[in-house]
Amino acid sequence: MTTSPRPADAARTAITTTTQLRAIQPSPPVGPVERAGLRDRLRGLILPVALLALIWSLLTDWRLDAWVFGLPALAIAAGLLLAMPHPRRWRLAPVPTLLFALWFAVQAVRGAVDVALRAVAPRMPLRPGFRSWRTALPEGAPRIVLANAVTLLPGTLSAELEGQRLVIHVLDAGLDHDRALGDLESRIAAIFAAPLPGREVAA
Amino acid sequence: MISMVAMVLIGAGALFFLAGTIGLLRFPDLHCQLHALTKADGLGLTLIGLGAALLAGSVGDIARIALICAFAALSGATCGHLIARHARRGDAEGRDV
Amino acid sequence: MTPDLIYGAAGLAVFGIGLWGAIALQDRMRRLLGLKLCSVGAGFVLIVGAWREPPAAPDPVPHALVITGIVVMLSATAAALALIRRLHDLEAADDRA
Amino acid sequence: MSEPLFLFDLLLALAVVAIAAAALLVRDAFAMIVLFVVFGLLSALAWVRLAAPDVALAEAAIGTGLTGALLLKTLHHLRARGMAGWEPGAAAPRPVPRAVASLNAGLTLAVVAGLGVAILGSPLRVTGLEIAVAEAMPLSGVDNPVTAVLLNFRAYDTLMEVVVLLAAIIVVWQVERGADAAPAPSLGPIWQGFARLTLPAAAIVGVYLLWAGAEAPGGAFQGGAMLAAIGLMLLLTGLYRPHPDHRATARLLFVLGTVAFAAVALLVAGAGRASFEYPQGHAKTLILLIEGLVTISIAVTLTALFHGREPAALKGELRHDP
Repeated sequence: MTTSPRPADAARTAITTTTQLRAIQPSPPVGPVERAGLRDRLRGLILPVALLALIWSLLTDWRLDAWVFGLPALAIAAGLLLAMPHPRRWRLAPVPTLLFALWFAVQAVRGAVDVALRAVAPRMPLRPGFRSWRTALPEGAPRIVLANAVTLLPGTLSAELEGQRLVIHVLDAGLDHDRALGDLESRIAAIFAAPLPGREVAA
Repeated sequence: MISMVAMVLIGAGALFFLAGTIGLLRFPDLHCQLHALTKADGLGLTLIGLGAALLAGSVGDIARIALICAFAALSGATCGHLIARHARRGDAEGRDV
Repeated sequence: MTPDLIYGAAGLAVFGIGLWGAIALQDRMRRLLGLKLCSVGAGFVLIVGAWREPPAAPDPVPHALVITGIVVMLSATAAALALIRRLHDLEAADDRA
Repeated sequence: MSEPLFLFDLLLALAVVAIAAAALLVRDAFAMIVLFVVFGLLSALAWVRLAAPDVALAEAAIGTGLTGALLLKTLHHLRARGMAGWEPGAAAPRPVPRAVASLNAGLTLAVVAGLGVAILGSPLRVTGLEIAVAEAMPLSGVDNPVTAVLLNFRAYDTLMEVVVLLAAIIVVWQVERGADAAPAPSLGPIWQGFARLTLPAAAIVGVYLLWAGAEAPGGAFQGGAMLAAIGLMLLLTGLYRPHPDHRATARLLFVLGTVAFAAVALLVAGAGRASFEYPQGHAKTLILLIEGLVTISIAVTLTALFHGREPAALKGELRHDP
């Protein structure tokens, strides 16, 4: 944060600090790993480390002598994964994931074309504004995927994710974004096989 | 033939970069500019990556290009979110005072 | 006009701009940035000196020298920035006293 | 006009010069740093054009990325303590006497003119040392000429370079002491998801750059810079907090590369050769060993340079602050 707390801005500084404190609260605590959870976490490492090993092999053209450096690299990566606060593990459903990837590719192209046309149109049709969306997706990876996907969808940009509330900046406030967001949400729920209880839209 | 397709893809990617830059210059506020940067430039890079992958000689090169595009898209979305979040919070604080 | 002439002139200009900034500007960080520009300008001249007409490979020795220069410049920049921060803290303390 | 890339070269060179001037002249300090980063990246692009990809990588990662991070950190430090002249829209600096200003400009012009004459007077595109390097390449143990020069033919330079880095961290730790009390900014759940995916992959890419340096652009400095970027992220997000107890380990890691480098030189010299005349057949092993340890040192030292303050306990130590 690059705000400048001059003496005159004491009030502003106080507000900054409280915002930070409030923001720090919900983040998961970073502490020593409990013994019972350790085995579970190590098991959770298998898939990411296998994926990273695949990346290493692709980068080095499957050369065996490269593993002299590949093993330390994997050790560093595994250490980083262990050091980070660990979220809940999710099982991905393969067919919905593939469908989502295809649908999302089309949507991302549509989003880019949309914003490009707005940029070059002489009248520049913009009616920017913020909207709030209460997501029914569970915490963790599904919400992160939702926020990042929203950014690449036509006309929407995620600006805040706090608990269930997702604040979205839209290029055209006159359009109906609720249907697109609901569609996106149910597609993401299908990927993570997460139940989606009745959702409501916040003001 | 393949090189023709690759050239078309790279040219289209460059056009999206151009449109993104025009958006960056013309759009009225920071949030709208972020729309232009995250979406148009992201697709521009992906198209250029596709074109380069068609011209690439080996599987390793294609994998490298795919990795670059995937991480660029991910970091584009994340950076867009972080900047929008920071700017929005700054605005909110300004209004409170 | 060949690339080496164009970029050689650019490197010389960057060096000149940096030198002027280092001696004529008053702000400490800007002076430091001027010195950094000098080092990049010198890097341009060395790399231009190492360049050969495309089929021929460039001379690797100046390249190694420039890499060394970049790391040394970063070390100097880090030390200078630490001094700037410290100087500023001491000045702020003087002002309060 | 025969060059197909003539227009590209001209535009890029003009952009580099214009942005360099703009970075020094722009009023806002944050804009200055952003322009400097753009300048560094465009310079790296020009160096790729001039067939120097190793240098371009080093400039982009170290000369621009890490330097930019250091500048931003310092700006944050100065602004957080309310330094006059660093606020956006601050008053113009005191005016300089016209004689001094013209003297400065004249001096600069004279130096640049002298250098220009010297450069134009020297023959361009003559054969330098590349023939000698190419002839010695089979003996060097690696296939990338730049790495061969850095770690074999002119290894003295590189040893001294690592020592300079060591000197820099000694200076910074001496100048700034005390625990950094600034709270880590909270970047939210999106950032955490990003870090989980990106930081391990960055570790893989960093070590890959080190390994690739033997035959393609890359090497200890580029790989070390990539790993240092992970260190910066860990520091910025508070995932790693420096503690006074970590100082011994940190010091050990700072000197690891220098010690390994010097030890190899001494051992080789002890066997009756010149200091960096690696024995036949072992050159590649020795170079990779040195590079690996030097990379660790570079990564840790660069991270510590970014953090700045020595994580020292303040009690019982001399402090000049009131």
